[in-house]
Amino acid sequence: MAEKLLEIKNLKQHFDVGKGTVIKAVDGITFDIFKGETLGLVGESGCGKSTTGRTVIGLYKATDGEVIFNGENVHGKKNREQMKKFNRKMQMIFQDPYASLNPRMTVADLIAEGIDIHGLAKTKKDRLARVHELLETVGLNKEHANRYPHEFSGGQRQRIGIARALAVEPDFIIADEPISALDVSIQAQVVNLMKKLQRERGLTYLFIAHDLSMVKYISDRIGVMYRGRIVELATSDELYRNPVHPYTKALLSAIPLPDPETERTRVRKIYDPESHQYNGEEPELREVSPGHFVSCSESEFLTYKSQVHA
Amino acid sequence: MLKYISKRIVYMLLSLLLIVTATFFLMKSAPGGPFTSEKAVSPEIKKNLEEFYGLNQPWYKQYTDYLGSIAQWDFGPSFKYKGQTVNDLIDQGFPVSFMLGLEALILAVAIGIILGVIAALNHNRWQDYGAMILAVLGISVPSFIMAAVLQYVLATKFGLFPVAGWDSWIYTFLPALALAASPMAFIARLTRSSMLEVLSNDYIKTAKAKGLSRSVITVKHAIRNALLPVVSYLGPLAASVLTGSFIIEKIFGIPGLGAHFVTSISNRDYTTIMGVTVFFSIILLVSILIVDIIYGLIDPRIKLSGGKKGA
Amino acid sequence: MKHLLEVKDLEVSFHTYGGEVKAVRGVNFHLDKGETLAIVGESGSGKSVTSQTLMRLIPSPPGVIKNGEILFNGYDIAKKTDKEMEAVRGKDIGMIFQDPMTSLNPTMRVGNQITEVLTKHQKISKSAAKERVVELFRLVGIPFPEKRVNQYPHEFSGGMRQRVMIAMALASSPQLLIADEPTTALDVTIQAQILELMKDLQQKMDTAIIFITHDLGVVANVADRVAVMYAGQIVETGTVDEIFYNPKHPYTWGLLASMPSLDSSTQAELTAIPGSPPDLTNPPKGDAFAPRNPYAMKIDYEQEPPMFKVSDTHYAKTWLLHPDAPKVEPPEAVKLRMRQLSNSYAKPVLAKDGE
Amino acid sequence: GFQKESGGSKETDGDTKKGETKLADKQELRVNIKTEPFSLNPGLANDATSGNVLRQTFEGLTRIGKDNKPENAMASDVKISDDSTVYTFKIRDDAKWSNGDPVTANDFIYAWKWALDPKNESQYAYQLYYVKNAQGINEGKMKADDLGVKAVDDKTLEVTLEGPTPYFLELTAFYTYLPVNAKIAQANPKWYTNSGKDYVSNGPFVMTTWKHNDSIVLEKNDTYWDKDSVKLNKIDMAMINDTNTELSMFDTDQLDWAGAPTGEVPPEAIPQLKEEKKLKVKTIAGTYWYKFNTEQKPLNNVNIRKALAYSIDRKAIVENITKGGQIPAMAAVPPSIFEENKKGFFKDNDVKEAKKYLEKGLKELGLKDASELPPIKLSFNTSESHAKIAQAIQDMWKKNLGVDIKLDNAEWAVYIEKLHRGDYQIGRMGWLGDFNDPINFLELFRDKKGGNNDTNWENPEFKSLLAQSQKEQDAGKRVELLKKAEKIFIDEMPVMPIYFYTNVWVQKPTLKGVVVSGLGDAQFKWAYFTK
Amino acid sequence: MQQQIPKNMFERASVDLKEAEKLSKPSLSFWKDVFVRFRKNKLAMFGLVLLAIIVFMAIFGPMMTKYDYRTNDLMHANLAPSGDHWFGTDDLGRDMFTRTWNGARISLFIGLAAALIDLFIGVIWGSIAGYRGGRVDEFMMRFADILWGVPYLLLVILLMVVLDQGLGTMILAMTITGWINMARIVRGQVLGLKNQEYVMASQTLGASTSRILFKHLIPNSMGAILITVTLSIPSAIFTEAFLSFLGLGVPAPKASWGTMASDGLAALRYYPWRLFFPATFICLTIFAFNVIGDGLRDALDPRLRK
Ligand SMILES: Nc1ncnc2c1ncn2[C@@H]1O[C@H](COP(=O)(O)OP(=O)(O)OP(=O)(O)O)[C@@H](O)[C@H]1O
Ligand SMILES: Nc1ncnc2c1ncn2[C@@H]1O[C@H](COP(=O)(O)OP(=O)(O)OP(=O)(O)O)[C@@H](O)[C@H]1O
Ligand SMILES: [Mg+2]
Ligand SMILES: [Mg+2]
Repeated sequence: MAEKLLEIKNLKQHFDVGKGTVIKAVDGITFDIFKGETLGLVGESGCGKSTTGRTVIGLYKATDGEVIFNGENVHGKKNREQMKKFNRKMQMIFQDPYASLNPRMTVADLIAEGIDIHGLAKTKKDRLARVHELLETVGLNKEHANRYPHEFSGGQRQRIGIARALAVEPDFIIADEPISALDVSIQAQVVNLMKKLQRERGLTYLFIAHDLSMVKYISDRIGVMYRGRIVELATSDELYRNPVHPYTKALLSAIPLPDPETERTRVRKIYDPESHQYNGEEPELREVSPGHFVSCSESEFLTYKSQVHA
Repeated sequence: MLKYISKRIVYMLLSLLLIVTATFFLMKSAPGGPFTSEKAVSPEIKKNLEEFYGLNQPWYKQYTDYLGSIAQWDFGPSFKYKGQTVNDLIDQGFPVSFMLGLEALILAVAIGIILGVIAALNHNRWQDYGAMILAVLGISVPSFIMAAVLQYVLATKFGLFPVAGWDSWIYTFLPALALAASPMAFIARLTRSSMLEVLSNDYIKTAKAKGLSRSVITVKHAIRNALLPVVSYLGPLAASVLTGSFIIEKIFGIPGLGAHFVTSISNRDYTTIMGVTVFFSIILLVSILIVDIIYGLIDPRIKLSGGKKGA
Repeated sequence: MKHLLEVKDLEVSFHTYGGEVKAVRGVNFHLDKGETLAIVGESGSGKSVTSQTLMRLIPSPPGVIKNGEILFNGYDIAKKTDKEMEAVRGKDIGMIFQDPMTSLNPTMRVGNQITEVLTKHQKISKSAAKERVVELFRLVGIPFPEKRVNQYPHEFSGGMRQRVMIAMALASSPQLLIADEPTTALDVTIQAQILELMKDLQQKMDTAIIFITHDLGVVANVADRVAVMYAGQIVETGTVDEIFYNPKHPYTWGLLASMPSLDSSTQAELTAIPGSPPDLTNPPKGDAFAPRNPYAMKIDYEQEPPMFKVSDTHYAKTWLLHPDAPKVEPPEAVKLRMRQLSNSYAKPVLAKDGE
Repeated sequence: GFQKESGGSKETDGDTKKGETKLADKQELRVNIKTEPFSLNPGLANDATSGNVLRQTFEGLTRIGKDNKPENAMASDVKISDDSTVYTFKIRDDAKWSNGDPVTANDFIYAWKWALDPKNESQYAYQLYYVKNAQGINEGKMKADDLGVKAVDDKTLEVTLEGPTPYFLELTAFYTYLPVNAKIAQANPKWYTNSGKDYVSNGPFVMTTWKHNDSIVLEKNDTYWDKDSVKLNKIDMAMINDTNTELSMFDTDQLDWAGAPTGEVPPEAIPQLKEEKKLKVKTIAGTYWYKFNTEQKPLNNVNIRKALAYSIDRKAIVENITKGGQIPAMAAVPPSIFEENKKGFFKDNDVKEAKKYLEKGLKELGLKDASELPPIKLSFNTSESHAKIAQAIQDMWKKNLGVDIKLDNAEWAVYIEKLHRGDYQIGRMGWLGDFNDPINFLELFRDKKGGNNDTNWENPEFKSLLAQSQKEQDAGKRVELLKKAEKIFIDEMPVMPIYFYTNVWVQKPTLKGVVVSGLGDAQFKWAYFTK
Repeated sequence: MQQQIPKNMFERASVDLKEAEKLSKPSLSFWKDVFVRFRKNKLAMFGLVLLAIIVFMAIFGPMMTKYDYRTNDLMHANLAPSGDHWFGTDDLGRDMFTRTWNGARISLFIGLAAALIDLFIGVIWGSIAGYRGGRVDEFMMRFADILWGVPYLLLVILLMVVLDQGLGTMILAMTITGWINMARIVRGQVLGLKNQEYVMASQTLGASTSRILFKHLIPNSMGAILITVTLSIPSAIFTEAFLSFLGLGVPAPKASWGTMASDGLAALRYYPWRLFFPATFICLTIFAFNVIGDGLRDALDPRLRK
């Protein structure tokens, strides 16, 4: 495989919500992302997908663990300059295209925000030219530059969000459910664009979503999260063909397909977290087959292994 | 919660110390002193007086002495009223101001909220404009004009209320109204705008979808949420209203605490200045704390754990 | 047999600073007891407005029902006063809103938010209502219901909030349940649970359901019939099989084509529908979909297409069904699905008014 | 139960004729005293409000009578030594405290020594400095026993003065000279802080209720020697510190008296009250004036000062601004002391003369035109009427002399401090007589650095005239000396008089017999209500 | 019944996909959009016209009479409004019309200046406190409490002693505590806004705090800010009158609405017009500001735009 762009080691993010309650939103996850790939992240709502993304990009201070990007620790002490450099390399696309664009800024200003912050344009003309170029890249046109977010449809807004992220020429983009709020036809627009950009610029994505068919479509590898942990990680084809972890199986069995006949006959598998026999053993991510990791105990590991090879 | 409150109390004491310190030095550096008078007293007498009140001591001694006695809730003798201590003044004045202030506060909050709610429910209709005009009047007519006009029209002209004095309930009405007018107007404006915001929220639609009547929705769902900004304004407001207003007490001849805030300063009545400032500050800080706690009660999303969230 | 719900020629507009937004422009459909109608369509095509109009929940001002009837059990809801509606809402018609994050009152315990419906519409005591809420919570699969009823919405995850909304809508066993994208924010396992729950309840109580969603998989799962909306109009309607296996409208084609399938190759581009929906303040002349329609004909820019009847239950509003129209091939992805359905007419016929 | 015929009452009230007097059933007076009194201990009181209460509840050796002259009160007889320095007072036998104790010479001695004791920080102790060694004691340089007072016996008090003091009997009516019940005061040093059984007094009334900052109630004192003259049963004293409220309360029958000396009438109300013929006016011993800082340019020039003083229209000011019947002042000593000062030393609004002085002054300063004068600032403490007068005078100077000045107001304590420091050019001030004698007005300006001078003006001749007057035994000659001094004062014009104060008030038509003295003090001893 | 449609109508029409991305609405810049919306708000426009009239009168009103604001005419004091003196005269016989409009200059200036400064300090203070949160917030808000606790009168007296009388001192005295209200309100707003996704987006781009405050948080708190500003104007107008009492306001004989109203108050029973005119114009001005503020808020509210 290619070189590692991002290494996440035992990352934890706990929220103290008062009254002594601590929410362990992310509870010790470890995975790598390679240059130029797309890693999909799926899982139950509230299992900590967004939190993972936000912690990786440094919006939250990690409770524990390391995020190493291009060989540098993201959460290590950094001055403003280093921070800015980092910010140029890693970007994020947000879930809600309505909430993630400031309603009082023009599209040009929104897109140029990164350019302004990092001083990427020398002159006003240069700045505008870059904005136009970015608009074109995401399939919008020049006339859109002077408009306001509310004048756009959801798909167009999400494309503006992508253009904003692209403005600083990042290597790595975290896309936190970039298409959940969009309708199907527009989802396709956005996903096509993301794939195109990846092809052209060699971008690396962490793609968070609910829609498993979309995730499968876009991702090279997929991680399945459950209650703050990664329970299974494999290439997308492998995961769909040979799901090992019972939660993954449950998840896959629940994907509704746009075909009334199969839907009528669907049998859903139900995941019961109590079904594991850990016997007090902390489950670990183990490689059941090359590149296919599953969180399990020693004993489960053996069973899973045999399943895969069967 | 307990941890939060104890933390806030530490901050309060710190704030109080700073207020006392600032006031002490401001007071000391203001021209004139408690014995300044058009009929100047001879230097010897002045010296005697200053000695008696400890004003001849170096400032740091005076300062620490003040702190010491404040810590024991002893504000010392008043310079202005011989034979009375500042504690006496507060003990006599505060209950009166508090009663009046409470009445005004209730009036302001109740009517202000009602006006604001009516205006918001009838957005851009005559009720809205009517409430707006009332509010503008309340905001742009300060309490001293309001008090004088109310007194002249309702008491002197029509004799509906006593002109001044502090006796039975009927004596409290006009001053409470005058005191309440401005906060009432502000609360009405605030309530209106936050009501409008709340009414556009989805959960109001949910409530409607449940078949709840308009009044139930307004009372149970809208007002409570619309009150949040009002509540945060209430802290400082309550502190100043409950400790009395100089001008209202003067106009209506009310033996409250408010007068001392102003007269003590014009008289350079050092002990009284310090005493009422400390007293006011405690009420201020406590009511800000109470408001923060109430805020948390109204809005369960607000956590009182000290607000250190990841930023 | 009389339909439970019959919507005729519904037109809804919003008067805004920018002019009149014609959000719903002549919608006709009906619904029977125990039936599920799925409404799909682009964002802003008027799905939510249509459904909220059924409950008379569109904010007014600026919203107005300009035309049309909403016959529910024979009564015209469009003519009821607000006061009269209070008895219908929550009791005869229940509603689940699009956004579970904002649709619950953040400062009120969730239990109380449901008890409200019960005490309003059913003469039961407070404690009986409480018990019923616990039962409902159990029904929608919320663990530890006794404890959960006393919590606030922010203490619930999105999925759980959505389930609370469902419990609320079901509380007084409505005859009609309107679910506006109830599962959009949820992962597939919870989505599946909720869909099963709704179907289950439907069977028990014979509830009719209007289900609004973007997710065609979900549509395939729950719907008996499907209505496809575009720019404030229903452009195609039919049984779920008819829509999935024999779609006629190019917009429906576009929708079906833009879905990746689990076994499609990751190399192929998805076929997106280009462009954005029309501005409803100024709906274009002719077919509103024309500018985005690769099969558009000249007439599409001139004249609004009429409704064509493809079978007893299948209608589509496109000039492509006109006898004079050239024969076109649907996109590859759609062609794969196409099959001959037995009830289809030999040739589409023009639908009569009001159907 | 008030008896209609009372032997003690010497009815001289101008507006009631004998025989017509039918007393009302209710003899309760309601007045306003504006604020909480500083202290109701005679030795500590230093303000008009306290004085207004004490004057009703206590009685000194003398009392200012209805004719504005001191008359015997606690003293039944006074003997004055030939050199006028020793006064022997015989205290009347029926003089009693309200608790029944007899009033003795010792009560006076105790009270005076107490006030002079520096420990008791009395701010008005200097009022007693006329008594031998008082100042020394008060300044802590002498022992209390050195005070020139002696109880010859229980009822005989011998007072030795520092020097002849022609107005000493006026002073003994003043509140600092009032007696205190020594027995009680020694037993309870805080006897004066509240009403109650320890608050005993010897005057026509006793204080029965004292709600601090709210009200005081006085009731008739049955042990008072002259109780037959007292017809009021009760006096309610409200503390309302707002002039409009006070008048409104009068209008709505919550007060029987509004305005001076206990309260105040709002100046805006005066024209109407005058028109309704309700307003009572009485001139009192007080002068409203502007002090010049004679060391500040250009006011160090006497001609400029005179030009300024001559060019203002005092009549217009008193008629249109103050409106309370004040008398234009072209002299320093009020006409209630020097009758002829009604006319004054120069002409009011004498613009022609003023211009001459201005020219002369400008020439002396080497200036061509009034506009070249250094900037002049007129300071006053914040008050609406001070502001109005200042603005009127500013306008007059501009119109009449072309002198443009700036106005500057300040908060009271700040202002006083500025004045005492000499950090001003022209400053407003007023002086209300402590006792009815010209010396009280003139001696203010005896010493350049005297506490109340502020003008930095000093004149040796003026000084010596004052000194001579103090020694002069002959009343007529003494007046001559003082008049001469006043002439010098006005010639030099360190102070520009504006008007002589008056007291204005309204009272219930049925209220009679209230005596307002020349100093502007009220006495309710003789007051009563007719039917 | 079916009308015949010409065959050529069924020819394929070429679709320009680029065309499809076009927005059908004309492009309006933010402020233009705001302006258009504002102009449609009748009440707000009325407020604007009212304010314009008041400003016009403040500039030209004093020139419309033969009187000036300071010359006394003691013989004609306290005249009721008449053809000669449209608003009557005051107790020194000065023309109230001239003084009212002269006062308007000062009061409008002071009201606006103080409001703007309050706005400036309060908004920055409150938004930093709210955005930074935690200890910074605690510190900044406690500082505001402390300033609120120290007697204002003392502060002002000291200011007066330390600084010379003048416009600057006066405005300083007015704003020394005036901003606190604004700060509290802005802080509350920012607390609610700072977790919005667009703020996070800006953070991930590496935006500095000031950029986030000025580009994102403050513009989106405009509604509450506007309400508070319109409230701080009357309070500034009357604080000036209060400061005049202490010798810090505009020096006599210059007039301001605040001082005229408090002077007129004493004469309420006898010469009511002396209170009526300044008070009425204060009310009208505040009314104008309020409806303009409301209109602006509505015009700026993104939820009202479609
Ligand atoms: N700022 C926060 N403070 C406290 N708890 C939080 C915070 N952010 C997230 N959480 C909690 O952490 C958990 C994980 O949340 P997260 O948003 O990462 O889930 P998710 O996997 O993205 O879910 P979804 O699919 O619904 O977006 C949730 O239980 C959530 O309530
Ligand atoms: N209150 C309103 N004021 C003005 N226009 C409105 C209002 N509510 C809805 N609209 C308009 O009505 C049209 C239909 O909106 P609707 O919410 O029904 O879309 P939808 O099909 O539910 O979309 P989505 O899938 O995004 O929920 C939209 O163009 C919208 O702009
Ligand atoms: Mg998420
Ligand atoms: Mg919708």
